[in-house]
Amino acid sequence: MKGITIKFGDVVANNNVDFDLLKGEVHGLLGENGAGKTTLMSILYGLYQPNAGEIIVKGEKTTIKSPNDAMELGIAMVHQHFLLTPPHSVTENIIVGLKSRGLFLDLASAEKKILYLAEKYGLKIDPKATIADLAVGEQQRVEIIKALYRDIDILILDEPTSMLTPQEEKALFATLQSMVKQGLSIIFITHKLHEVMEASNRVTVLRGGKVVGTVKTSDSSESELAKMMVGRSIIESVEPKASAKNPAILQLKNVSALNNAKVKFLKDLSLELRKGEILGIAGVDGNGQAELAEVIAGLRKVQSGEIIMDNTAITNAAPRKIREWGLAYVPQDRLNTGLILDYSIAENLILDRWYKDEYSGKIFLKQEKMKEFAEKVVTDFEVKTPGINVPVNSLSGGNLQKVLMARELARNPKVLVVHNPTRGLDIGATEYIHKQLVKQRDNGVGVLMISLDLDEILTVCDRLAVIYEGKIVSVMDRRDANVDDIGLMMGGKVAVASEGKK
Amino acid sequence: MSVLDVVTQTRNKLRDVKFFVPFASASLAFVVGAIILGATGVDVGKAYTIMFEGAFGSAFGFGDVLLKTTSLLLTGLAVSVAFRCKQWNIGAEGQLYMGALGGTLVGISVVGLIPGLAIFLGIILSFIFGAVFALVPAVLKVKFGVNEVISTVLLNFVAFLFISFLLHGPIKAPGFNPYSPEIGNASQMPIIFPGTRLHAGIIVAALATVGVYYLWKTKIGFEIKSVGANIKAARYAGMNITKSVLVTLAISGGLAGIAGGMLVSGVQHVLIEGISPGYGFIAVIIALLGRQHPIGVAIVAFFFSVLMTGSETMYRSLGVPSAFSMTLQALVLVFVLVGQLFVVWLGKRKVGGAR
Amino acid sequence: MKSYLKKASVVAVIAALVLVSSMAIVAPLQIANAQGGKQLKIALVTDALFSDGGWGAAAHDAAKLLETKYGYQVAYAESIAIPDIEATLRQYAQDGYDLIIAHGFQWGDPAVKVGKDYPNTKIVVFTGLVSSNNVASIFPMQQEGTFLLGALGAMMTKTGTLAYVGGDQYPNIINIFEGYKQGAKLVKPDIKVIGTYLGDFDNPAKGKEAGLAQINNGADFLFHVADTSGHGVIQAAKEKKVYAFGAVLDQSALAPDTVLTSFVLDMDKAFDQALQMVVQNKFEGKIFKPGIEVGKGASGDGIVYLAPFNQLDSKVPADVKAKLQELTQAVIDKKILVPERIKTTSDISATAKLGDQTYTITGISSGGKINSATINSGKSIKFEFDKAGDIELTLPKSVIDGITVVKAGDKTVEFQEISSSDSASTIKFVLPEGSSSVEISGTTVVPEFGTLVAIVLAALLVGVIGIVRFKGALLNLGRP
Amino acid sequence: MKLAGETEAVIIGIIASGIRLATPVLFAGLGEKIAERSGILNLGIEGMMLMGAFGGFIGTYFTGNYVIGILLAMASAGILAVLKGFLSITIRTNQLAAGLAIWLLGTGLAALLYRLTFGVRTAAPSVELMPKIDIPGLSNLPGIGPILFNHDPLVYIGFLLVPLTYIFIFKTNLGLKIRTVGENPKQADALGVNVYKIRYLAVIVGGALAGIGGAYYSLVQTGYFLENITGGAGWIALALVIFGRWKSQWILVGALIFGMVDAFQLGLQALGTTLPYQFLLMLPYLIPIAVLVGLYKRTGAPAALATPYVRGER
Repeated sequence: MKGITIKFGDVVANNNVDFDLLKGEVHGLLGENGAGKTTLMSILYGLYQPNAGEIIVKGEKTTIKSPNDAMELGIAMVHQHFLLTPPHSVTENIIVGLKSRGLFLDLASAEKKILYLAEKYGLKIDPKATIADLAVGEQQRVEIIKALYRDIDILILDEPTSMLTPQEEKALFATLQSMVKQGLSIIFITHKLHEVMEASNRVTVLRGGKVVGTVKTSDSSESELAKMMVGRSIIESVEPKASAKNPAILQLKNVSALNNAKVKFLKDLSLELRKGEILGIAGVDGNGQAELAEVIAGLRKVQSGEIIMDNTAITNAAPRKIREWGLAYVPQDRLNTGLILDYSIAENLILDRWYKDEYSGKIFLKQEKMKEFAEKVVTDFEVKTPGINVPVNSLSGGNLQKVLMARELARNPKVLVVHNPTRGLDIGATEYIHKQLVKQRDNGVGVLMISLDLDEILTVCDRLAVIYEGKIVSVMDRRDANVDDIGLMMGGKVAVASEGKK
Repeated sequence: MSVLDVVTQTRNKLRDVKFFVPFASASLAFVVGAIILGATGVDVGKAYTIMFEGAFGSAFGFGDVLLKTTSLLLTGLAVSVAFRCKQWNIGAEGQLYMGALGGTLVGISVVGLIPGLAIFLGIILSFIFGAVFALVPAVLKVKFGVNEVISTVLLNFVAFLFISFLLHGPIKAPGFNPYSPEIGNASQMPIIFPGTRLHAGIIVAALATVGVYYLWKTKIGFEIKSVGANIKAARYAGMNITKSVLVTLAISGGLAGIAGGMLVSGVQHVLIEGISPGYGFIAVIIALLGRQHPIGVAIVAFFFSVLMTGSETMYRSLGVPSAFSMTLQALVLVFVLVGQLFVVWLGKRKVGGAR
Repeated sequence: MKSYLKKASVVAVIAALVLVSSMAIVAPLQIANAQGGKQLKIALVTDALFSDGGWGAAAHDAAKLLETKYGYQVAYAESIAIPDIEATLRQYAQDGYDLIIAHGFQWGDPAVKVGKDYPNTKIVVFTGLVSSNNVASIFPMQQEGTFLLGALGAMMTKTGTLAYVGGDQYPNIINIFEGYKQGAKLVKPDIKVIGTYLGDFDNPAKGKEAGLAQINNGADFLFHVADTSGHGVIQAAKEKKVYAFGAVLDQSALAPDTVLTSFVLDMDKAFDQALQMVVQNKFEGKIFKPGIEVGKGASGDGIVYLAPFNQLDSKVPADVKAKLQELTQAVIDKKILVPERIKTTSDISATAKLGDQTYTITGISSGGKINSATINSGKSIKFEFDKAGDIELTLPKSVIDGITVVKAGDKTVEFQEISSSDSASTIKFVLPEGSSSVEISGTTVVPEFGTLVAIVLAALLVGVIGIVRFKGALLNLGRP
Repeated sequence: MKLAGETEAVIIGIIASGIRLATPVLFAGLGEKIAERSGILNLGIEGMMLMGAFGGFIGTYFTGNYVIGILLAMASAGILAVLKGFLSITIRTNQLAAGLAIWLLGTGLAALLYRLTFGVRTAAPSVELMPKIDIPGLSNLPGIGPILFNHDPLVYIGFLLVPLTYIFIFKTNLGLKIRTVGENPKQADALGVNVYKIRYLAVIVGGALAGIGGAYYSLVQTGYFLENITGGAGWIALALVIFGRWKSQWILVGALIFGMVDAFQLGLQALGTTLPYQFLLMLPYLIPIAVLVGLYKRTGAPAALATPYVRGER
């Protein structure tokens, strides 16, 4: 793949990327979130068309317009979210869409071939089982066999180990080795350093859509890879404020919770947030950040452990109650959980308090109260909008976030949890949001900022914790944070660095 | 929303081309209709002039248009309330019949003779009967997860058969026809335009329109609207989804019930089997085309009433089969649906996705 | 982008114009009927379909006849939904029609209502039972026609079971089938008559299934009054090779070797009479009840007759034809009464004991059953009923003859003698609400003497019965 | 005993007529099952059946050949199915509105075209009924003879379709594609299955079968075409698919129940007992709702039913 460039709106996902894969090689593709790893591979698999650049497969220049073309060229991709049909059997899922001669399904011979492949690559699977009854690991094996069944030469795996247990991980690596021996070549997208070191022959590191470098795994080290992965770009940073002596406002004690695929994703996570501080949660997406935010906000059931806010237990309480006790939550998908798009600013602003007497009488909502409140917010938060009755979907990303923040902050909360608050915003809006967070911290609010953008954490937070596979691996003051160690920790290398726990 | 806001909103709505597409699509439907009419050997020009003459030409004709608008508006509002909360209520026809039953029971009882109270109580009971009948699919959905599209469609037929049973047995009036006894004249809606059949029901329909307009301004209205717009955000905001579903379908059923009550007390003065020529089904189309806004529903309801009354006149004087009006309504729906998608496609292309 | 849309709507307008002009040139006149013609504006409106080959079709043909005969222009409107009846009448009255022929009894009440608002529009309701100064009704005594059908069926049935299929349990249809039952019972008292109501006039599929079910149940004569659904009934009879009777129109054309005959309403005559009333403005707002006429267009005001047997004429034995003729005349001369019955009736019977002699009395009633019957000799017979309602009793002459008065408690009840033969006479009366017993007294009632006398009486009786049997054979009447 | 013989004949008659009344609904039900398996909910079956009844009648009336009649029935219903496909697949309108539009269009167009071809007549044009097939050995077996073996060809084709559709959906490649498109269109798309083509195919096959169902009324039951000759059978078919949990064999059971109930209440009247027939007629509408309640835990509905698939929506 030469000079691949692709833009989504004004965001450049891949910027003139060169990537090559040798026959019989496991090639790691490493990078932080938003580095463009998955986008690059989606282009190879024909899901996206690049704006520029060309793809050469087995020596010939080709254009891949759809997954179908990719499969013809022998390229298959196992997505992070499996593409399977739960009520159908393993065999049916595998052979769907295959060019077949006969009219009738030939399940028998398909099953024979599946068992043969399973044998050959050490993937134990029962062709007759229905997907719905399979564990996540087994489902992944079905996805892999689905690719192998189509006699492919190149297999792309997108964050394959994110849902696997350690043993399943080992089994997967063994399978990859046997595949490579049979002449297959594998591209392995990950953010976990130890995986890259263990499984790949060569590694390409991406950051911000650009290739930082391609190295042979054997002659590089995890810290070097981490440095390439994380890199450093200094934005003017906010003066961190010591908060050691402030009392704790929010404590999580060995909290465990499941993710949407019913896999245990938060594993006895403990965390302490203090009043008047901004605690950043660093880590690569998919390590339990969303589950952490939802558990605090009451949107996800806590399996074990407890959460205490301002010494009242809020474990598994209703979101509305937690909110009344003083939690403010700005969710990651602001357009889905946070706001209602075809509502006006005024209506969105009272979404969390419409039942309060302040805003609704016996029967009718108090229109003037709503208008007053909306106008106050628009001025306080400098929201650029033609009017308060304009549907929110005509606002820019930045303004949307301001409206959402305004609503949450208007309840002058004790704890403010924000998840990727500045994702997809322009610089101006990002700085504005950061100023607001600092303002809250200064008047005593405990701010928990979960962000995929390490630089953002390093510029704003007083303290930061790194989350990896559903656990807090280390907490430190921002002053003594060192980017390389954080990179390693995000990649799964535990506490090699010198500093202890604060 | 202050008057200024309303004015600005409608002004830029008019400027915005989106506003004209539905009318262009409707006229396109008439063109295709003309082709079909031509094929039946009818002089199309004359047919369409008679059609509009029938609707607007005479006071009697226009009275009939408003009469049909009353029924279509009430059932249209009923379905639009349900759709606003994403509850697909296709059972307005059955709820209308139950409402008609409620109105009749008041009419034929002793209460039916007390002026003022009879009509008032008649409307209340129609609302209650319609609402309760709509609660059946609501509870089925909330408690057993039964898809309301299927349950409401099927319950329509259960309602027709139940009413037919009553009219052949328990509430059949002595004498010739399988009708209910005549309702007391205190519960008969007064004709407001002498010489036409238009009764005060049109006022009830207007009040209902205003009512629904303000419903969305009430506390429960806001909750219903939010559950419909984005159920995830609503759930996070702590809104009670079950309550919203039940209240929405109750209101929806109730409004359809009132439409039934009006048909009995305003038009027929007795309950008969074929009381509604399918107003409940056309209401679904009106709610969709009216884009679930009370004023939009009113405009579309009026348009369809003109269509239906006009085709009746065409049938009477030119022998154009009544099936033509059904075909024309279907064509209008198809073309406007295509038009709506054309607008959405337009929107996407022009704005390029703001967020 | 806006220009694109402007172009689209301009194209639409041009297309419409082109279309309209082309239509004007071609303008075939297949359906459009011009408004001209004589000054009288007539309209025929009905809830039935003109294509039902029966009820609707007969009206359509009759109206077409008016057009050809007098040159009037008639506007037609078919399959009007029941709830739209009043609106349709009002619209035609509003358009200034002089005579509206409303075809169907459902049109009665709305006609009177609309008639009030449009005094100079004359409305004639066919099979209606309403009247006002500008609304008249023609309620043909259809049951007299079906009485003959029942008799004919009873005479020719081999399985002893007749059947009828009704579109819906409307009272004037019940009336038709009650007449049918009366005719059948008169000829063959032990006849079995089964009926089915479809609840649907436009569903031939259902009609067929109902007919087949009746044939499976032993019926060998099917009779339908169900408009389009009736076609299915005739098809069922044709399939299983049994006979069928048609309704309103001579329907033998539908199945020549199945439809033996049909009871026909001479609508040409009825519509013509209605038109004459209006033309000579001798309009009388009253209910006309024309009965039987010997044949189509026969003199007199009767409009109900039986269609000829067409191809199946050879199948009808001569004595049956004679008996049929005799019965027709008896009905015309009011020797046999075929009353209107608008409620379904069921058979009732009771046995009265006098000394060692028991007499059975049969009849039909729309409500009550007979609990007991006691003969007080020489004077009267007393009947106990469980409910009030219309009652018809067939009293064997051997029990009571020369009925003088019928009393319920102390109130005398008016009664009609429907038919009387040598062996029995049938009377019809209404048992008023609140009373549960009735006493029928007659000139000669079986006298009751001591046991000795009874023996003498028995001998006497034997003699009488002997004579009766001898005479009875002559008339080929059924056994008592 | 005479009485026994008589009621026995009636019972046989009822069952035979039950099968006849079940057949058109069975056709439409199986057709809708195929459409819904691919994810398209069609409220317009009634309209398609009416067009089928009209097409069948016209085809047979003018050519006197039943096969051409059936083909024309399938074609005329098929055209509506293509329009339904265009509305719900290509331009992705709300599938409820599309379905109702098809119902209205089908009902209106069938009646209009009928009037167009035949104008106003008193004696409705009629067609010879499709001849029954007498299987020499079996037709006159006592008892089961009339019930099973002397029906018209469409009954046999209808019952043959039950195993055929089962095999088509569960045992053929195309069937697997249709099911996957209905359950997880993204997966189908990713594996190179053309979701739009498959859905169009399913809707058209569904429409054609509904067309045959409609033609049954005009060619076998009555020999006429009437404005709403199907009398609500389209809605019953919709209910049957749910009752049958999208499986052919259960749809057969549902169709038979419907047929028997309808025939039973007619037969009952012939036997002289008068039961309020309205309650019996309610059964075909109430039972499916009860089944849906029963389904609460394990619903069999295709996951992507009635949700339009937007390609490339990541």
